[in-house]
Amino acid sequence: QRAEVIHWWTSGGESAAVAVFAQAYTKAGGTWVDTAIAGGPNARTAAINRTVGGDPPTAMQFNTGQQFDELVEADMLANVDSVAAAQNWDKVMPAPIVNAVKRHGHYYAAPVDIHGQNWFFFSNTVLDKVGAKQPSNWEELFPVLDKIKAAGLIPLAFSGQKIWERGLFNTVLVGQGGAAMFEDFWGKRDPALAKSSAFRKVAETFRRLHSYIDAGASNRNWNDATALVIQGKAGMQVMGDWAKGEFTAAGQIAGKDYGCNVLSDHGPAYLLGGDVFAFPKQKSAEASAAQIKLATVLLEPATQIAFSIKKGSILSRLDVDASTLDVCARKAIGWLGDTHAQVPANELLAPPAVTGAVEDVVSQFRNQPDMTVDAFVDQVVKAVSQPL
Amino acid sequence: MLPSSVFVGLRQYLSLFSNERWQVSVANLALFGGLFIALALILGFALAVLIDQRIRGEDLLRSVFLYPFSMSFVVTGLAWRWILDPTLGVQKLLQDIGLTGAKFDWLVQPDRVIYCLVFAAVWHAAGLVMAILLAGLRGVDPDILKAARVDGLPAWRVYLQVIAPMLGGSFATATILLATSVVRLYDLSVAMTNGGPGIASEVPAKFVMDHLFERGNIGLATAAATTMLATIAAVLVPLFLWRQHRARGGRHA
Amino acid sequence: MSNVSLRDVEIRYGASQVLDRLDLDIGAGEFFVLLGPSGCGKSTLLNAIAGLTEVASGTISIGGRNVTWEEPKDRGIAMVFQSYALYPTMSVRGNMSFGLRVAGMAKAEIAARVEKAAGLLRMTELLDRKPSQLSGGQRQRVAIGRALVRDAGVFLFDEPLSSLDAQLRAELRVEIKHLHHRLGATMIYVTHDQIEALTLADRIAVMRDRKIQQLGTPQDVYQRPANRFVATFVGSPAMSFVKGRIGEDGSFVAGDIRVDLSAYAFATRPVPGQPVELGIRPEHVARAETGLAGVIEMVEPMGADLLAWTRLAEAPVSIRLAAETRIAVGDRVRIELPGRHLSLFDLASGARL
Amino acid sequence: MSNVSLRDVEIRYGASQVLDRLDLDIGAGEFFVLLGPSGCGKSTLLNAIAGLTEVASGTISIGGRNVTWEEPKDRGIAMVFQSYALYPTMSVRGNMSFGLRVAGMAKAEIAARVEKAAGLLRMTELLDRKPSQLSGGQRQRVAIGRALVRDAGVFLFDEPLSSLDAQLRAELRVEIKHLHHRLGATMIYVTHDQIEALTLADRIAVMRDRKIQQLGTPQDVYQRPANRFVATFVGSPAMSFVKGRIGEDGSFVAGDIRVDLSAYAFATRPVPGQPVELGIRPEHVARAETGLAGVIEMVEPMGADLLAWTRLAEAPVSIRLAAETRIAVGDRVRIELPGRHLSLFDLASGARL
Amino acid sequence: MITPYGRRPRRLTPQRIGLYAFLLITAAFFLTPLYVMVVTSLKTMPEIRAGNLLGLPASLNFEAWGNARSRACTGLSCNGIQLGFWNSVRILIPSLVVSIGVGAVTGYTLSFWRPRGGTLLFGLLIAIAFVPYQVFIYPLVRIYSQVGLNNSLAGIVLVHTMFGLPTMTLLFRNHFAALPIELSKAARVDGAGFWRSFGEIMLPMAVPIIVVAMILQVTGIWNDFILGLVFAGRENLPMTVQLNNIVNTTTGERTYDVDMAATLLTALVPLAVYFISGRWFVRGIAAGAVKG
Ligand SMILES: Nc1ncnc2c1ncn2[C@@H]1O[C@H](COP(=O)(O)OP(=O)(O)OP(=O)(O)O)[C@@H](O)[C@H]1O
Ligand SMILES: Nc1ncnc2c1ncn2[C@@H]1O[C@H](COP(=O)(O)OP(=O)(O)OP(=O)(O)O)[C@@H](O)[C@H]1O
Ligand SMILES: [Mg+2]
Ligand SMILES: [Mg+2]
Repeated sequence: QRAEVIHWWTSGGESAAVAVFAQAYTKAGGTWVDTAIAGGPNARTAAINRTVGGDPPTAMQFNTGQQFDELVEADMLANVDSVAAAQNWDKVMPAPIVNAVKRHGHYYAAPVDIHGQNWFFFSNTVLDKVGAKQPSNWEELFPVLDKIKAAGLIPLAFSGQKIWERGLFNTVLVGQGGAAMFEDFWGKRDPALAKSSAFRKVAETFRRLHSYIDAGASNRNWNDATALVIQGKAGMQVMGDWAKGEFTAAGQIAGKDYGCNVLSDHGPAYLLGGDVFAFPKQKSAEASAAQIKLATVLLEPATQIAFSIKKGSILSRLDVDASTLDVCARKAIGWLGDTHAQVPANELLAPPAVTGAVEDVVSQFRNQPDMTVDAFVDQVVKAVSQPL
Repeated sequence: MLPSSVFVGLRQYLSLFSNERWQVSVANLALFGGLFIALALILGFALAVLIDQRIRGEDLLRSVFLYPFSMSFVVTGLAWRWILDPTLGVQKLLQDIGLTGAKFDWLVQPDRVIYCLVFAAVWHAAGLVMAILLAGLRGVDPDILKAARVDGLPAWRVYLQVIAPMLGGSFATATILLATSVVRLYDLSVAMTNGGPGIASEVPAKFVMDHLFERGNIGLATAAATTMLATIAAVLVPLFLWRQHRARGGRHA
Repeated sequence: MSNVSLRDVEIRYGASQVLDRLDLDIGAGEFFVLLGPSGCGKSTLLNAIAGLTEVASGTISIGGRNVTWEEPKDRGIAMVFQSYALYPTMSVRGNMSFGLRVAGMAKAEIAARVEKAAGLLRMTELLDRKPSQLSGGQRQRVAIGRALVRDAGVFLFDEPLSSLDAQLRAELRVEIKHLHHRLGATMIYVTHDQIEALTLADRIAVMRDRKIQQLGTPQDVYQRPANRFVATFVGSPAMSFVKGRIGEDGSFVAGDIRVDLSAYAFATRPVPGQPVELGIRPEHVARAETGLAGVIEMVEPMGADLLAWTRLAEAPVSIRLAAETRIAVGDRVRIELPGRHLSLFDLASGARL
Repeated sequence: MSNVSLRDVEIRYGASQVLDRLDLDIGAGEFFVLLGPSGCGKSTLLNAIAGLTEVASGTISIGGRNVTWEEPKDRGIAMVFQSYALYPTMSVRGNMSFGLRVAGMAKAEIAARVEKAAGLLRMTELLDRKPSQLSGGQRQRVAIGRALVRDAGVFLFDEPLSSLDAQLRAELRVEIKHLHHRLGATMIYVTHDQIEALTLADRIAVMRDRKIQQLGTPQDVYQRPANRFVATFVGSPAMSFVKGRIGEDGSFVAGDIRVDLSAYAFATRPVPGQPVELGIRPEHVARAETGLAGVIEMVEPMGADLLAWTRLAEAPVSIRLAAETRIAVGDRVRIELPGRHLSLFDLASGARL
Repeated sequence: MITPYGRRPRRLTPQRIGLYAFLLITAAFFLTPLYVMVVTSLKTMPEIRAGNLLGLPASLNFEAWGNARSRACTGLSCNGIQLGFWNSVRILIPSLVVSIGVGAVTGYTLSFWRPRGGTLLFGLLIAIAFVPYQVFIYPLVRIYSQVGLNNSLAGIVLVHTMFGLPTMTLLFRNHFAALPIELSKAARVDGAGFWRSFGEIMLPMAVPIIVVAMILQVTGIWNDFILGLVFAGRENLPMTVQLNNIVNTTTGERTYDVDMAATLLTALVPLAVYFISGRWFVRGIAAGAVKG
């Protein structure tokens, strides 16, 4: 059965990962037709327009979250309840991930991987040089940063693009504010919370981190930031686990050349994002069959393991022996045993409009040193309570 | 990406105008547009005139001035970013060779970054303006140039006072092309600064795109788009009436 | 007020040569007219003097200064282009005043001059029009005006009056003459209008085939054309020609007719029997009782007078008669050819004898 | 071969009115010449007939068909533009043959016609040049050629020969006349050249101030001008005028001079004492022992003859004399004004009496 | 001091030196980004990570170029950008011809035949030129799917024509408007109809502007990928889609050397056009047409 998949995994590591899926599907007797389109928006534009234009692909990639809601509402997606039932997703997957693909009690997409978004990656060479050990919570963090700064290195390698500014903010929010606060903030969007002192503390920490970022950060790509860590020019970077791809490409090994950790003051809190494949309604029954087959294959343990290794992500199902994964991945899976550690990323909690609005405010806050915390809070309130 | 049929109330406009990013975008567009169009026209005209002086290697030079136009901003924007980035580009270079005092960090200064965009945009568009004006220049009747020479004009005044007015059409074309690229300005901002630092280099088109395609905020997006179109109409309509009025005067025979 | 002289000037457009090692001296303050068939190189010559076309070889000097390599603006010239070459975007006023503004003349002075020029060109009320809103003749007048307002050392006129009506042309002819006297500037004037040439010129040069055929006063050129070409080219209605040879007694013989040449002022004595051609201007043919017999073959009324065509020795000969003369095709006439007004050319070379 | 008639045609450029309710009938196969001062609306009229300028009101019909609203190409016309309007990207040959190619004429035929036209325009060897490589006159000839090759019902010539030399002009005049006879087509011809007008025209219309001043045969227009304007405008050298009044005995009186008008053919009898103006053409002034006395004030040589200026009752009067006449400024002359060649105009209205 | 004789010698005057100086300096400024791109494409990734971006490469390695052309992975296929090259050509040629043709005709009509409501139409076109084209994609897809133009060469050509129309019209209208009106008069008298005078008289006089139009369209069409993506269909995807896949990634690791090489390679076609186009910038194309 022919299965055309539209995705935006075009970089070296990503393609390698896709290849795993392709092989698996081919092995299962299907033919994988690969349509790679770099850039989420581009890929989604193409995919959705083709669906609308009456030539839907078998599957299309989305970020875990609410990106495909409008398609669901427009009744353009086929559900994969059968697969979900067969593989018993509710049991084997973290709740946030399952909820992310569930609408009105039906499963409209297959979660193919999980990305942690609030990682700290440390350059061990730098830590050794300044004689610091890898911090595990926010109290320990700042002394380390200061040491690195004193050593004349860049304490925190950063990419000043909005999405990563938001990433950093989320990291602080979930790390210092805790899972509950994070979920309330994005999920309930209660202005009162934004006004709370706890939130202000988060804001101040975020602002404080700014002083450990170098001038070049503003227009840097995230991977250039990673490069700084790899080079030993910077001490650490806050990024999703896809950053491991850069380390790997530069021939560095997790745990040996670089360390990874999630800092939190209230027990482990792991921000779960990731990718899902949605399945637009097909004309022919045969095509629909292909979708079922595809979904099934993608989530088979073997496929998942092989994929995660290449992709640097972790499996979307936790019932598999992950000993072959790297240190960081194993850490993550370890934490996820505890459901409290499973924190849905903001894409899962809030509609893109809100995310974007908050993103703008956060970005302003970081780039305008004269912006007071109060002003920030006001703006945030406005953003979360805007009309949609 | 899918249009929703939800009624967009006036409140969308209210929240638009109170939206700081939008305000910044509009301000940027005004500043950028003014500077960019002026500079591109000036530089383009200068290049066209100089290229027209029967110089050696005209084809090569013309291509050099045009090539920026041939590449999408996705990568040339990156190149500019590197060049202008204080930690990678010119500033670093200067400091490496000992000029530790050298500072060239407009790209990361919220109140300066827009000039960097203008810079790159002019670099990108000047060649096209040159081409358009060159086509016009070459069309001018040689006898008129002779007359001007007899009237005792130095070359530069011939171009400024005799030819430039005769190129009205070409200038109009160029200006409108530039203006459209200003209003549609998107790639450059994305590629060079992605609106940053913060929202310092945001522009309306990007505002619309983001809200339309990435944030699914159709309401705000349409409100913004409508506002833009209204503004454009407000500029274009009088312009056209004027040109039509002038056209009645008849044309060069 | 400066003389113009060309030394073996040669001009070529690509392969084709337009002027061939031309030597020409035009005195300071002289009014010099260039005559010649269409395409003989008149405009080219003016352009060369103005410095608008490069000479392939030779030198051009104005006011004693060698300006061969100088820019037009450094030659102190004003020019009326055959194609007008008006500035389309400027009003008539703008066109006329432009040269002056460039020269940085005072506003008031400029205005005054433009007004004056406009006045004598009869276009005062057109000053604010664009060239595209003018008639052909009006455009040409703008072109003239643009030159008139300047005070240059040398004025170059390229058929300046060609598309104006006779009346205006006559008036402007006078104006130009006045200007010439007032400024005492050197004027080089291309025209196809015989009257213009003959009334305005101090000297006339008749050009053809990349060369100057004759250079002289209007009277010379008209009355003693240097060769057959000049004879045919100058004067309208044109001169008539009769082929024949020199008789034993030195008179002109053609068939049964014989014309006495005793009164003829020979440039070079022909040998008896030499084949020659006799040129007669219509107005010099006189009717006389005792004369050569002819039959009228055609009659052309030309307003002031009429032209009657007859034949001498197979050659058509035209006679100018008063307009009111009663004469019709078929009438027999007797005519006389006054020796001192005739022109005699060697048949082979066409050179005047 | 089709007649052209205009019924109260009015044309305006924006505010300014160029033609004012003009009525005109041009017979089929007629050779019709338009004369008039520069800017009087001749080209506009041609353009209107060609359908290139919209008429504000009135109708135009060609060959009896009302074509006021029709496209030029449906009017069966050929036109020579005053501004040539050559196709710059086409060779001379291309320019000439374009119309024929459009009409879908056979290649051979086209070639033949172009060759012929080129031949009589003396530009056979220029056929492959681009307009920009031609001299002014050569360009004009291309414009003519483009019309000559066509066989249209109506030919419109707008100053077709203005920048050609006298010789070529004379030749082409004849050629056009031949063409007219051969095709029998209607020809409407704008010119400033009196000779052209008088020799070619079946009828002449003299225009001025948006109106036609006189419409008649060349002889009429020349010898019996309808008003003072026509009198001054037609004929060069121009007519001279003497102001005066009608004496008791019906003769013309001005100061101490008196001219007998018994031989004058009056259009309308003037009343004694009526202020009038007397027009005399230079060629009609005869020298006579018994005649009005005058002193020569200026002498203009004009090739074929010379023009001497004297004064009658303060008014300058020109006399045409043979070129070889011995006469100098200051000489006293006695002249006679032959009554039947004079023109008399009412001083107020300027209308012919 | 030699006395001037004959043709003015082409010696370098101060003005001319200044002129060349200005041109060369400007050229240098224009070329800096190109320089950065080239050197980057010749460096190894570690060298690039090291961050000395303006410096010359330690050693030339053209590997990136090879990768860009035929090896770089874009999803599963690892054939570099060459993959879509012929598709791009197949899209470019017809789109170019049609869009310029249509634009020329429209411009010609607007400026010489002055149809009723012409100015309004023109104004509308210009207004549309200001709208970001992304906005039209969705409705167009809808219409296309109705008439079944989706995923066809014809479809994408039509799209490029439509999006090109405003600029093309603008170019040609303003160019034709500057030509002497007498010429169209002469053509009408010669009996030439709409097409005849367009094809044989106006178009030849539009050569320089056609070149400009080509520059605009070649660039626009060649570099477009989103339209190609949406309308051309899988089997017609232009090479820019591959290019985009190489240079554009959110969370994947980046290979700048290949990015640069790929971009430069892709730009070769437009650059070639620019270079050749020069000889059609003819001088005085309307010279000698009219007197006065
Ligand atoms: N586009 C225009 N706008 C306004 N007035 C115009 C325009 N074109 C011509 N005119 C005026 O109309 C009048 C007639 O013009 P036209 O060309 O018919 O004159 P003409 O008789 O041909 O003169 P000429 O002998 O100089 O060619 C002129 O006074 C001219 O100024
Ligand atoms: N650009 C050119 N290329 C080739 N030949 C040219 C060019 N310009 C002019 N000529 C030729 O040079 C000759 C002289 O041209 P020029 O304009 O001087 O003639 P002219 O005497 O002014 O004629 P006219 O009385 O018609 O204006 C003509 O035969 C013409 O064909
Ligand atoms: Mg000439
Ligand atoms: Mg006219």
